[in-house]
Amino acid sequence: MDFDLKRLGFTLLGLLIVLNWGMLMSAIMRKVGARVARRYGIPWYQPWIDLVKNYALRSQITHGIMFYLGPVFRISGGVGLFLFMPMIIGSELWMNYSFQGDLVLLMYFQFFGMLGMALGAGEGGHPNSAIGISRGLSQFTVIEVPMTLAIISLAIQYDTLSLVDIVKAQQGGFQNWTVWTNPVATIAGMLALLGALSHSPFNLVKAPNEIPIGPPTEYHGAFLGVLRTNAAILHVVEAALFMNLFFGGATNWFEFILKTFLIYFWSVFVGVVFPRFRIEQSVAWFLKIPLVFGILAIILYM
Amino acid sequence: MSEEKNINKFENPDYAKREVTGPDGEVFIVDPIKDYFSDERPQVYLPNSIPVVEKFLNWARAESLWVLGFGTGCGSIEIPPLMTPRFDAFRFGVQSRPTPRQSNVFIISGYLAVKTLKRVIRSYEQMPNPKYVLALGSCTINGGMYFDSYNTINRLDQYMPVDVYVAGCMPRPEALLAGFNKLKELIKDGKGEKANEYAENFDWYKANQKKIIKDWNMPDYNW
Amino acid sequence: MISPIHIITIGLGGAFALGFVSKKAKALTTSLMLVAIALMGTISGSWLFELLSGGTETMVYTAGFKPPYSINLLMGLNEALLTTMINFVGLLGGIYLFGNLKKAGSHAVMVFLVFIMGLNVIVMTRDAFNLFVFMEVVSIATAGLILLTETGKSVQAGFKYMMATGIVAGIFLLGVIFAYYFSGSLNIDDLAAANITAIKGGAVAVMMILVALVLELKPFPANGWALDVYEASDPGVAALISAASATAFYYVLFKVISIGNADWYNIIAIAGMITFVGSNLFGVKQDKARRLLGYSSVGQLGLLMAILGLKPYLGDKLEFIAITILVSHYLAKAGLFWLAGIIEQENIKDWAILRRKPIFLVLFGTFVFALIGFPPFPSFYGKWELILALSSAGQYYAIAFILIGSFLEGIYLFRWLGYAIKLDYTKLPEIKIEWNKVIPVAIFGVLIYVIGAYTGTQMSGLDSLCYGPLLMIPFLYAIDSLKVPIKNTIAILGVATFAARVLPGLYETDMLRFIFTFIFLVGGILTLIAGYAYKGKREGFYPVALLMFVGLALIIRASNTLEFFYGWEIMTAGSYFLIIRGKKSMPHGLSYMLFSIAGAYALLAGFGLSFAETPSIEISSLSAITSNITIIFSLLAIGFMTKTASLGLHIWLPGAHAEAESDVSPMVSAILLKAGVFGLMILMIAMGHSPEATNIGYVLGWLGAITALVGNLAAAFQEDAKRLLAYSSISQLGYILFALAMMSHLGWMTAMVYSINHFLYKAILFLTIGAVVMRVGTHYMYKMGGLIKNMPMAFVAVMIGIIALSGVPPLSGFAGKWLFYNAVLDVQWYFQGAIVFFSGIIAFLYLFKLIYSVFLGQLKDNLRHVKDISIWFAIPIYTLILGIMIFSAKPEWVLQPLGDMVSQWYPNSALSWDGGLATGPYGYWNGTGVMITVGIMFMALLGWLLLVSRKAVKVKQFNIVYSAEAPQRPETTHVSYNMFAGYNKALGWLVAPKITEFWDTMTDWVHSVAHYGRQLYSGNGQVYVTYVVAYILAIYFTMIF
Amino acid sequence: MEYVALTVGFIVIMAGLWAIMTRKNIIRIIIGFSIFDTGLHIVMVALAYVKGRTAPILDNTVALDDAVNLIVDPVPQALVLTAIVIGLGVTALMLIFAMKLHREKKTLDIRSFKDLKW
Amino acid sequence: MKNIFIIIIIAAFGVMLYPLFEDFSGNDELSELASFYAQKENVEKVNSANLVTAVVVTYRGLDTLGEVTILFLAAAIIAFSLRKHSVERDLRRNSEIFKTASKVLIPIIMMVGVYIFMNGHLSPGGGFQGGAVLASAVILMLLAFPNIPFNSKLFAYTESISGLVFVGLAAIGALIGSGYLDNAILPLGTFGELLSAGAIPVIYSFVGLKVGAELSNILNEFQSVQSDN
Repeated sequence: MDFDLKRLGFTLLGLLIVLNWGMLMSAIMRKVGARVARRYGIPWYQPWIDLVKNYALRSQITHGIMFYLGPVFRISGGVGLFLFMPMIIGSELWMNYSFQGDLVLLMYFQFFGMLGMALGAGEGGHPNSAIGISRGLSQFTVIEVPMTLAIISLAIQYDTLSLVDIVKAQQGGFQNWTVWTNPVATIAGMLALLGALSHSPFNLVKAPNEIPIGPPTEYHGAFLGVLRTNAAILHVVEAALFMNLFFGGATNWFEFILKTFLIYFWSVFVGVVFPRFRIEQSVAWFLKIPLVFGILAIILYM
Repeated sequence: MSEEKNINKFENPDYAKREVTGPDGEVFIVDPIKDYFSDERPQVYLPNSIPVVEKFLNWARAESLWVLGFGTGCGSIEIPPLMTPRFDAFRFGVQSRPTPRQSNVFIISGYLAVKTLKRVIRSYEQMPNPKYVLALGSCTINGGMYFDSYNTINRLDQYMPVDVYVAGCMPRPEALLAGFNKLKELIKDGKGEKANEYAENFDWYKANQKKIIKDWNMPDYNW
Repeated sequence: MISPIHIITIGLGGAFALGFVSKKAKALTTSLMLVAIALMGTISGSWLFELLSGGTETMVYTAGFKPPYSINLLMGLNEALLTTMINFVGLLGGIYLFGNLKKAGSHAVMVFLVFIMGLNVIVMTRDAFNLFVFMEVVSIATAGLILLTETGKSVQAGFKYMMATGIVAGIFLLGVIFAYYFSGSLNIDDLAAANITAIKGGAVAVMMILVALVLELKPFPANGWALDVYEASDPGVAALISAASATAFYYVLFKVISIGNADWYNIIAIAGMITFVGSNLFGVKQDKARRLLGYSSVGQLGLLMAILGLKPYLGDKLEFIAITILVSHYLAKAGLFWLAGIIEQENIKDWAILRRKPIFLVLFGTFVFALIGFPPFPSFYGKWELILALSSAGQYYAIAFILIGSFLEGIYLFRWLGYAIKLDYTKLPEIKIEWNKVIPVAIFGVLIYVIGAYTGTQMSGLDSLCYGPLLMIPFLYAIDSLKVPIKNTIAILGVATFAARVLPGLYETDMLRFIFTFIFLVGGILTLIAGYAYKGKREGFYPVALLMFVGLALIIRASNTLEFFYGWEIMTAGSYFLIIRGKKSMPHGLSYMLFSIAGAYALLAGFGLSFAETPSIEISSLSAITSNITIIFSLLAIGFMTKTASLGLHIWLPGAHAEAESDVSPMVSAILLKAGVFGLMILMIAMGHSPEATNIGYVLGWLGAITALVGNLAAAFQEDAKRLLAYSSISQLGYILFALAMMSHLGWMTAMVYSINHFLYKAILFLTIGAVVMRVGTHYMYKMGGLIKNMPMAFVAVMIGIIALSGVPPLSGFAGKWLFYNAVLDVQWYFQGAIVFFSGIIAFLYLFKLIYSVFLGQLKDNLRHVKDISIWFAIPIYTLILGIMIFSAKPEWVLQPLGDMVSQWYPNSALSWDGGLATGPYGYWNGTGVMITVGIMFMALLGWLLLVSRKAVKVKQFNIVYSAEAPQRPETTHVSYNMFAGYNKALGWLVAPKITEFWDTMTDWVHSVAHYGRQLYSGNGQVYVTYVVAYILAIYFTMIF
Repeated sequence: MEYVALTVGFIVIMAGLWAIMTRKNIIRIIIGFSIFDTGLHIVMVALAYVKGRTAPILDNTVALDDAVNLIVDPVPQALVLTAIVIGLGVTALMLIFAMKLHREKKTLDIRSFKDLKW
Repeated sequence: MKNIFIIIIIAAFGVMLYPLFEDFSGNDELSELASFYAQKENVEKVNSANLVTAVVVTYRGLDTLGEVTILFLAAAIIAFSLRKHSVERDLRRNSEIFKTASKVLIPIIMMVGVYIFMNGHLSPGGGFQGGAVLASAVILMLLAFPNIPFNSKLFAYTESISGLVFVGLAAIGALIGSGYLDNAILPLGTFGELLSAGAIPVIYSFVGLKVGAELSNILNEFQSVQSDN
């Protein structure tokens, strides 16, 4: 592997864009939520302020080395996912480091951050963290099932596991998008996305009032800042993954922003409408409807 | 004699020293207060040495007030309406957090029983520096209608530094919003350094606290 | 040469002459008797020597007339061997009974001498009526010997014995006299030649003779009296009845069976098999030691009877098979009865007393293993040849019966061995050592090894190397009294020397064997290093550990199925002893052993059938099989899958791995399970290309996928750390089975990568958790917690282990996952693949639980002062971590040779390498690149965080926000028990222990059948007589219909 | 004649068996064995008989030269002698056992001696 | 109920025996084996007038050896298993007539016994029969004089010597004769004489002594534990 400064630069730039877009997107979503509740809502720049404030807090405590490593793992997961994900199709440099691994790498890299988060939160020693993690992991396992089935279906359809190739195959007009060519897999994938983004009805993991925001209960200050940074990146990258898989990818940043927004909006849309599931309910739900779609998606393309 | 007995009555047996046998047969003493709690004292954190940066940071702190939702008294009923469409405190960057670790503003709302005070102190100390206290209602400020109660405190600022006093019995949410705005101004002016004050006068505050709280059995500073 | 007739002269003359010796000189009397037996033994032994060295057999005529006019005796090779055996056990038995005989006086001594003499004659005589006379001599002498130790029970048993043998003798006499009437001769050879079965009456006469002889062999169910005798008579006498009488009577049937027609072989075979299965089944419920030995004796005789009955199918192998099994029975059963007499414990649970003198335990184990037919004992070879011959003859039912019977025998023998090894013995009395009782047992114990080794040299196809390394075992046992470090060093040196000799050559010639040898031997060395952490002597550990490693090495270097099976059984025995060393391992050791035996029998049957197809035992010849592939492949696969603990055959694993010692768990989990994988690979390489095998492969694929899912789910709900890892092993082996079953290039690559990875990380995890358990003294995770502060080394090891196990990039586990996806898509196993993927995610649940509950969360009071894991555990752990790191950073170093290797069997279709970049048919992956990218990114972000939170205050464990309270106890603050309660509610039904229930029900059934069935033996002698008569009638009516 | 002997022999055998299998008194069972044995002996003698011949003892009535045509079969006679003696030995031994059993439980009912079972 | 089952079994046993009966047709001729024994040249080889004795002692001598062994065994077993129990004996007094008659009869019975086994090779009779008669004398003695001192050692020695002689003669047959138990190791003598048939009379005499001694021993053992209560 040659060290390619230009690529690194573009990647960092992309990361910056994604980070800021993620912040903005979350502000917009909260705004949307507020407007649904007939409130004015936060200012659009609130996430940035919160981030700055968190980084600027003076006193911090630490429970140990894993308390540090947890957020680092977490953000590495998000950033890594970004690194291995092609962002803008048609531009060699915006493809980031996607030449180092395919869809399988992406799927498994999600776990990297999750595992790290779990370890860091665990070191905090707070029971709520452990409860949150156990719920998160439980839910995550089943989310991935329809997702995997959808991806397998896509892999059969496009005869490849390379995300780049999948996106490229969808170019040349919106009729080539997977959402039209393989609607069943898209449904399965989009249902899985609901869980992946942990919005209502699948937000028991965080359960702000019962187990104060779940795993990161003990995190504050810069640690929380890192986690929030990651959240911003991750939401966009997850949406980008679905965009690449199902909605033809993006050929420029505008398209990227539009599509990721709409994909993200889907989960917010569902979230403001439905109440929360208990964990066994959500596990059972994912193993019912999305699973059926996933299986159907494979059967149709077998 | 009787004094000591009283203290013993309040003492939590779980925090008493106990003899423990390890898996390899080693017998040793566990002193929970010492072994399970950090005994560090609070520190004074100096503001950023570059004034512009500090100003910017203060602005950010002022615009992002994360409130600890802690219902210490009857006044806590006034807090939830803040988030409703009618008052919509979100506009001002006020958001509620469920944990002191992530909060900046502590609203002490209404009378403070001695028992509650202990929890309030713990929560206050667990909040990261800089942190602000907003005393809501007469009872908190001067005892109010409970001024001669055997079991409530009269003045909160004997026990922790208070940034903003919102008087009234009860103050309405509008008053609370005004209090927030006041707090913002203070912060932006660089006057929101009450946390450092607490650290500086730690011994005084601690003595006051210990005087009123009989069953202390917790470390001096709750990190 | 001295004429064999003088055995009678010496025996009888000696008996009569003893009347002259003063009644007072009891020791002299007994010694003289022993001299007489020794002389008889010398005669028979010299004949044996003579005949073995090429002499001719001799016929002894009496009265100066030729048969049929007078009685004649034959001294052939068989007779010489059997009389030698009888006299030898007679001599040793006499020494053993010295005290009793001395006490009972010269008359008892005479009876003993006549008993041995009578047995000699019934072996040699060729006259039917003479046979009758001496059978009566023997049975009366037996009745006398039963009275030797006179208890109420022994008298009852003796009377029942007399009643039964009275009937039997009468029937025999009736048969003989009619046979004489119809044929005009009493000579057995003449009777055979006369073919009187052609007429109805003659057939009945022959039936009576043969059925009486069969009854003398105690066929099921007409054998209650025999069991009573075994139970109630003096153990020394029972040993003689079991070893000497049975041997003689078996030979009688052997020579007389020729008078019957061909049907008789079938009848005797069926009677034998029913006896073998029936009495072993009823034995399952028995807990009185000597009666249990009786059941076993009867069962073994049934097996021998069956072998005789199967003569038409066994051809020239008959004698080899019969003699090996007979000799094993003879040595082992005599030894066991003698042992029973030495330790004087009635209940099998009290046999733990053997541990007071461990050498007795060794002898006991030897005899048990010899009875079941483990190598290197003669019965192993006998059973092997038996199954092979039966397969060639197409006698599948016989194979099934014999294997089922052997399995049932295994149940109670290994339960008994488990009791002896594990139960508490401190409340039991000391063993009284009487040297005259110990020496015979010891001689038989040694002899059984010698004869086993000799038999081994007679087998074609068994390399002498197969038992060479076994010599390490007695050596290690001999130095067992030394301290651990010395023995450990010797053991490591032994394995290392072997590894150094084998490995370098293998790399070039045979990659597959190189990899598995590497896992077995290098893994062995690493896990042995952990042994330095143990203090004291650790008695018995090293011989059995080495036994397992030798077995594993033998499996690898086996070139034919015999060697393979030999190694397989050695390994099973070694691992059984290793597993049962754990504190609570008794039931798990038993279930491990039973599954292993069952698996081994499946293998045996499979090898037998394949031999029938190809007439060759070379492993390579498996590929030449053209028919019966389905059944052969299935049998072999099931055999191997018992070791890989596939779903349904897995229930032994969790307990066995969890309760084993800290450094044994990695041995049996990371290393031993790979033997099954190796076996499956060997099997599939040879037979996987046929369409039938592909179909089975499809089934195996599903099985593997479901195993993976259920294993992981079950692991997520465990509270016991080692049990959790054990379930994890089940599921990992499920992955491997799944990947192997794909039978494609990528599938096999996946399987190999998983095998290597599983070895690495499961060894790390088991070693670390084992070391932690050693420190904290509990397996239960909810009793640990927060140990990261005390055990950073262990924490890092577990963290790396779980990252690798979960397959998260950039560590090596991902290599397996990536290959897996490509492979699944390649063979289009989408749904199975999805299940495996699902189970892979479930792995996160238990991995998190493992690391969180043990190392994170709240540190408990009593664990505040525990130290980090022992350095001797850390060394192998970190060596393995280094391995993981190298594999992760440079996966192509491992994967490319693997690819070349797998291409031999499944040509490489799509996987190509460009430096570190692997390109598969579906995707691509650059392991090195990912490692570097992630590493740089991780370091950068860590630096950033450290920068912004450099001033953080280090706090202690209760400094958490706790709803304005402070935690009160670490126990109540640590979330661990039933951690995934919600998940359990949703998916717990999937891991309801249905399979355990199934096997429990099976066990219950077996025990219930045994319980109700054995009430057949009501204890009433009259009823037993009725059974005997009914048995005769049953045989008769079977015969005529 | 020989048919009668054989039939009687068989019947005695069965009678003996009946006694062995149904009588509860041990002494009677032993007697049953004796009857059983006796039956066998009768059968043996019956098989030895040759029509119209005499005992195989060569004396004045049985000429040595023509003995082949004058005597019955000596073999079963020899065998029956042996069988009788064996029967005697067995019976004696059984009686010893009976005595010891009686000494143990003061009864001769075979159903009381079921300490060993299963 | 149980008996019905046993009746069925016995009936079935009868059914099993029926083919034997069915195929039994009596004998019209001697079998080949028996004819061999009865042929003149063969009779002369053994030279025993009683062919049964010839068969018993010579042709099937090994059976007889076993037979003797069985009695020996029975005696030995009874000896060692009964010895331990000596109970207080309480016996009725015998009548004077019985005692006196016994005194007369015992020697006569013994004489008869000796005659029977000494002439075993010539006339009906033989060692076993003679021995049994001898033993009947002993039992008479034991019944008449229960308290008579019974010299069991004498009987034991007799037994042992007889047995040894039998085995010794048998072995000598194997060493110098044409086979084990060959009776031709002694002169065959004249057919029909007392001193004929080689070793047969010797063997039979000792068998008689032995059987007598053994049976006497057995009876003595039984008698020694007998009690009239």
